[in-house]
Amino acid sequence: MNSLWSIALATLAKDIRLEWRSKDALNSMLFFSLLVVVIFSFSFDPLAEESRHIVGGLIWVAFLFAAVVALNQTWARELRNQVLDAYRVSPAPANALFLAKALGNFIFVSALEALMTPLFVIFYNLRVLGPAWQLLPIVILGTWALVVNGTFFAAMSLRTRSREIMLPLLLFPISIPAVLGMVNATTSILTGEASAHFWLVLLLTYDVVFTTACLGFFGLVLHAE
Amino acid sequence: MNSLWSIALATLAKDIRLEWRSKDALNSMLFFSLLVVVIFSFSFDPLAEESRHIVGGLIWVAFLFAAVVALNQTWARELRNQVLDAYRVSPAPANALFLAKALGNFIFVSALEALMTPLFVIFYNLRVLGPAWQLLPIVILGTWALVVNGTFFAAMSLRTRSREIMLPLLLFPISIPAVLGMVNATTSILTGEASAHFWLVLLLTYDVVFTTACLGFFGLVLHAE
Amino acid sequence: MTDIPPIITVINVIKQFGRFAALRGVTAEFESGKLYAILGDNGAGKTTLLRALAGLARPTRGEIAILGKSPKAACRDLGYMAHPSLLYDEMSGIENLRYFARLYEIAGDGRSRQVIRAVGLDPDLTRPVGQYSQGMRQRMSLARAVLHDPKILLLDEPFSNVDVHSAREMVGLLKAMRDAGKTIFVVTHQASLLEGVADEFVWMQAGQIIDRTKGLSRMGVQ
Amino acid sequence: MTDIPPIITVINVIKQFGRFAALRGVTAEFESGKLYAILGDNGAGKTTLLRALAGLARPTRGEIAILGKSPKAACRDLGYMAHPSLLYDEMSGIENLRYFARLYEIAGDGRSRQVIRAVGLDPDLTRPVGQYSQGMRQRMSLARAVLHDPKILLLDEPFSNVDVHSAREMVGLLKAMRDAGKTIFVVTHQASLLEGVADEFVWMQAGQIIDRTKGLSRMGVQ
Amino acid sequence: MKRAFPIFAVLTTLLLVYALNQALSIVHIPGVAPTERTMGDVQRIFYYHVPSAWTTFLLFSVNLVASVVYLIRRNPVADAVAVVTGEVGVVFCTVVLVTGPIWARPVWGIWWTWDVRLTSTLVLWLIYVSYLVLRRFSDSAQTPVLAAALAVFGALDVPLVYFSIWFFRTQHPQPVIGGGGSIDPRMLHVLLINWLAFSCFAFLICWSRYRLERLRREVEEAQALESLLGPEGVPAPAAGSKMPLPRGQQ
Ligand code: HEM
Ligand SMILES: Nc1ncnc2c1ncn2[C@@H]1O[C@H](COP(=O)(O)OP(=O)(O)OP(=O)(O)O)[C@@H](O)[C@H]1O
Ligand SMILES: Nc1ncnc2c1ncn2[C@@H]1O[C@H](COP(=O)(O)OP(=O)(O)OP(=O)(O)O)[C@@H](O)[C@H]1O
Ligand SMILES: [Mg+2]
Ligand SMILES: [Mg+2]
Repeated sequence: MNSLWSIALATLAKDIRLEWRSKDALNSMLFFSLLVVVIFSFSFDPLAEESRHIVGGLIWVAFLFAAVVALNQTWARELRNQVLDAYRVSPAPANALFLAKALGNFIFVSALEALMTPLFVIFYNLRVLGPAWQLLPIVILGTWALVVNGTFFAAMSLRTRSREIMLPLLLFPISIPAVLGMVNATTSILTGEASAHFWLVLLLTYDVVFTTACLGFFGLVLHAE
Repeated sequence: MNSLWSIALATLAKDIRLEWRSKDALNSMLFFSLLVVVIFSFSFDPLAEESRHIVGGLIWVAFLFAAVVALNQTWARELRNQVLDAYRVSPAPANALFLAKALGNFIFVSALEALMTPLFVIFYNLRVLGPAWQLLPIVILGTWALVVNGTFFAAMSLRTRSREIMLPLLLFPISIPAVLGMVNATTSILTGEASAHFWLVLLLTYDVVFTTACLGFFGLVLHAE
Repeated sequence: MTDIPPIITVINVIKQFGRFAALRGVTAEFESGKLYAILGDNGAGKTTLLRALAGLARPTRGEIAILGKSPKAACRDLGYMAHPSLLYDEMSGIENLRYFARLYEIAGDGRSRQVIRAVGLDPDLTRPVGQYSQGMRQRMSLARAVLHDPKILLLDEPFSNVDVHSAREMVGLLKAMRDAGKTIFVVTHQASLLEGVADEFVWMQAGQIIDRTKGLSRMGVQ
Repeated sequence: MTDIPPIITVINVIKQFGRFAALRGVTAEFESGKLYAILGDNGAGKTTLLRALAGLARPTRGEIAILGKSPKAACRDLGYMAHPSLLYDEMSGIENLRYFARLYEIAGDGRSRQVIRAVGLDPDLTRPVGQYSQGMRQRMSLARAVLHDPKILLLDEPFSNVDVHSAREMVGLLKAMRDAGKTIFVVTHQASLLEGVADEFVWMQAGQIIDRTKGLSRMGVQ
Repeated sequence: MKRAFPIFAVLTTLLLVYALNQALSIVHIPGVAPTERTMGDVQRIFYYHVPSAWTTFLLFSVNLVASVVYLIRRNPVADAVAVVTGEVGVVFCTVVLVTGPIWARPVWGIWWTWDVRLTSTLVLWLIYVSYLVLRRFSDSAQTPVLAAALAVFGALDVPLVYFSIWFFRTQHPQPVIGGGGSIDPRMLHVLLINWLAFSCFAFLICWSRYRLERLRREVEEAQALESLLGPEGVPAPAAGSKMPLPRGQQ
């Protein structure tokens, strides 16, 4: 257990160091999030009154997109020169790798979210009508939900053999509750029209269930040929 | 000229065959675009009358993001084993490769659009109030606008560090007029409130200008080290 | 570590890729403290055998026992060097090893610097591995394989793309390691480099071990 | 094709990667119809020189003339085999060559099948190249390089990972091609394979050509 | 000739100080700008906002010309000019984008609106930031070519942007010169002085940045030469001092 975390942290630290080394990563992320928000503003008139109702969805789509860009890169580094094989022959537990990658993606996506949110607030002239502090757990739980399954899915698609299992399409219906939870919770709070409590519980349950499932099955995925 | 097209078609045929053989890009794209549609439809009441005003934006944002994910993979296959070098040492014209990739992406993104559009229609209970047939040229011109520059900038971002994030950074600012054109043209036709004529001309101009520019500059980009 | 029983036992291992069998019933025993050179034509199944020993490929049928355990369980005793470098191109040599040391729970930099020096590189080289020349990368890859001081080394073509000079040096290194009690498997096409060094030459053909000889001369095959 | 003037002229070529110069003023002339072996330590700049000749790397300074033209203009006369395979892993050998034949506007399968057979593979192999063994891939890569029957062949380590058997066969093939009037450059670390075959050995060190000898024996370098 | 830069720098500083005074009316000397009737002193931001915008346009035009020249001639000087004008142009464009909203807030009551002028300025800024990002992220020898191509793409895009947001509702004032708007001649006078000062200032920055760029290139060249030749003109070992080779090869 101890070694699990120590190895996960070492892997995470390595990833962050490499990410950081291409120094401009942060700048480009900032610019990227600005662009996403600008494109959204061109597509949806931010001044319309109804935008308050859709902005919950808009924000999550923007986040999802950022997440996809991040997730696509997750395993690229491990595939080059087949470094993954070096991990596989080592005694390090498979789940340490999974945790490191999921946490890395979580940090990356969260950073993007932290950059985008103020921009949304400015461009869409948002004022939160419900209890604003609840947005924080929603964002955290929602991001984790995106990232944990996304990381697993990305690993799945590494393995030529298991690609045929069509897991992506199985995973899709599985993600729907999380999406519902994020969007409805956010909208409830922005509009102040309903309580987000139910959706928060849903998200929490979802996260717990799928984190467990991913940790349970990642070893299989990693050691598949 | 003749060899240009014959080589472009050979390359396109090869790409389609390989894509078909693996189908993994298609699967993952399907997954994420479905997710986008679902998030949107959960995020705001599809039955509201004002939905008609927003759905043009929704559709195009979904297409744009799907396209970026697809475009990022455009050159991946040519980079593995450095096959691109084999192309570069051959007498085949650079533009043939560009045309093949752009057409391939066009087909790919169009296929995604063909899958997503019915979903939008169903979820949003769309009835087109304007001249519906005009939607076809809009979609074709709009998709080509996304794809032609996207292919070009994807090639450009090959020559850079952190490739995946570079594509949207280069593509989005240049695409803004096209995005405006697509969204506004679509909205005009869906609501029937205005003529889409101006926007169609804009899109057409955009396509002509940038197709020419891309063909003019692709050689430079391909042979950059 | 003075096992008299074989350190590795391979019993009737078959490895199929779809309809094609890369290993067709390999049975063999290998003793501790020897240097085995595995030779054979392209496609003979050498890489596949090595990957099976390393626990990276699960045999379709058959058994592999390493120190009496499964390859996966014996991973601390195995060092594997593949044809690709298994290194991060963007990090320097020492940074790479520092990370892999963590995976094996080796504390401190000392060991990493030591193995880098042992393969004839400079641990203070700050250039990323991606900018090394082929030969330097190969050495660094060897350094990674021996990092955790494994009892058994599985090396897939360690001398390919290495200049003659360096290849001789690497052979010297392997010899020293063998003399220090390690069991070493070397897949190579440059068998002459190992002449007089390898304890046994294992000849593979079409997914089987067809011969094992003490010397390199083996009429009728090559 | 009986050029008496040099077929390739390299004048003071410098290739910089950022602040590091991989080629430091290479000047040489090469004659038509000869087989040149390019030797040198790891990092000597052999690959970089070959890429410059192939037109894949633009020299920072200096001139390269191939048949009096720039490398790019002479591309129909150049066949390039790199260290990576330059093949699509997901297609079979014949499918790969069929595609590359289109790039060179060669009609029909005939030529593709012929070169695959010439390198000792079976044109009807349906397995994708990604599943070939290293050596098979290397041969297929050679097949791709000679597909359009170029006058000049640039081969980067064609024998690495190829079994002795096949390497000898490949050398025979190269010899036959040289005798048929082709000019061939072979970068290799297994110089002995080319002893008696190569017309000239070109020795590189630290980004320069330091010597050109008729025979392999060259005191003081190796 | 060597003195040209410091002399120009001093003159520009003096001009900037004078223009500042004229705009903000700190010391009352003849020709200072009068206070605007409805907007009051906030309007004085005008003297920074507009000259910055004009300077931005000027710099980006030079960038385009330099990029085209580079594509045709492959002249490193043109590339250096393009880098410099791109960077300084983005700075001035940022000034426009910052002063605009500062002005808009008290006058229009909002920070931002999607109007032609504002939007096109934003898009221009985005395009040139992506230009700088490309330059930063690409480390191949061909970066100048890629960047120049992007500059041309950007230039092709700008008219289309303008065209596409052409009939957005507009809130922004019409052009002062040639746009039919009327302006107090004293204000115009101060505006033009400020524009001159800003142009000189921009030129000054570009000049020093250009010298830096030249220096950087020279250093790189020198280092390459150093890596080429050892102490007495003999070839250095492959590794040089920075990159030791494996021991066996030394
Ligand atoms: C909010 C962001 C703003 C941006 C991005 C912006 C941008 C620009 C640009 C690019 C120009 C030069 C255009 C040209 O010469 O054709 C300009 C000029 C000008 N701006 Fe703004 N502006 C902003 C806000 C404002 C506000 C709030 C006011 C005052 C109410 C204002 C007043 C002017 C005036 C009077 C000119 C000179 C017109 C001319 O001669 O062209 N601007 N602005
Ligand atoms: N993943 C795979 N899928 C299908 N076939 C494979 C796969 N890996 C290897 N093979 C096939 O198995 C056979 C043995 O391959 P292997 O790589 O073990 O050969 P090898 O002895 O290492 O050859 P070389 O000397 O060329 O490296 C080859 O015919 C190869 O095509
Ligand atoms: N893209 C690059 N960026 C930086 N340095 C490079 C690059 N490519 C090569 N080098 C450096 O240039 C030098 C020469 O490399 P090159 O690959 O030509 O050597 P080589 O003679 O082919 O060596 P080997 O026998 O190991 O293949 C090496 O020191 C290498 O590190
Ligand atoms: Mg092998
Ligand atoms: Mg090389």
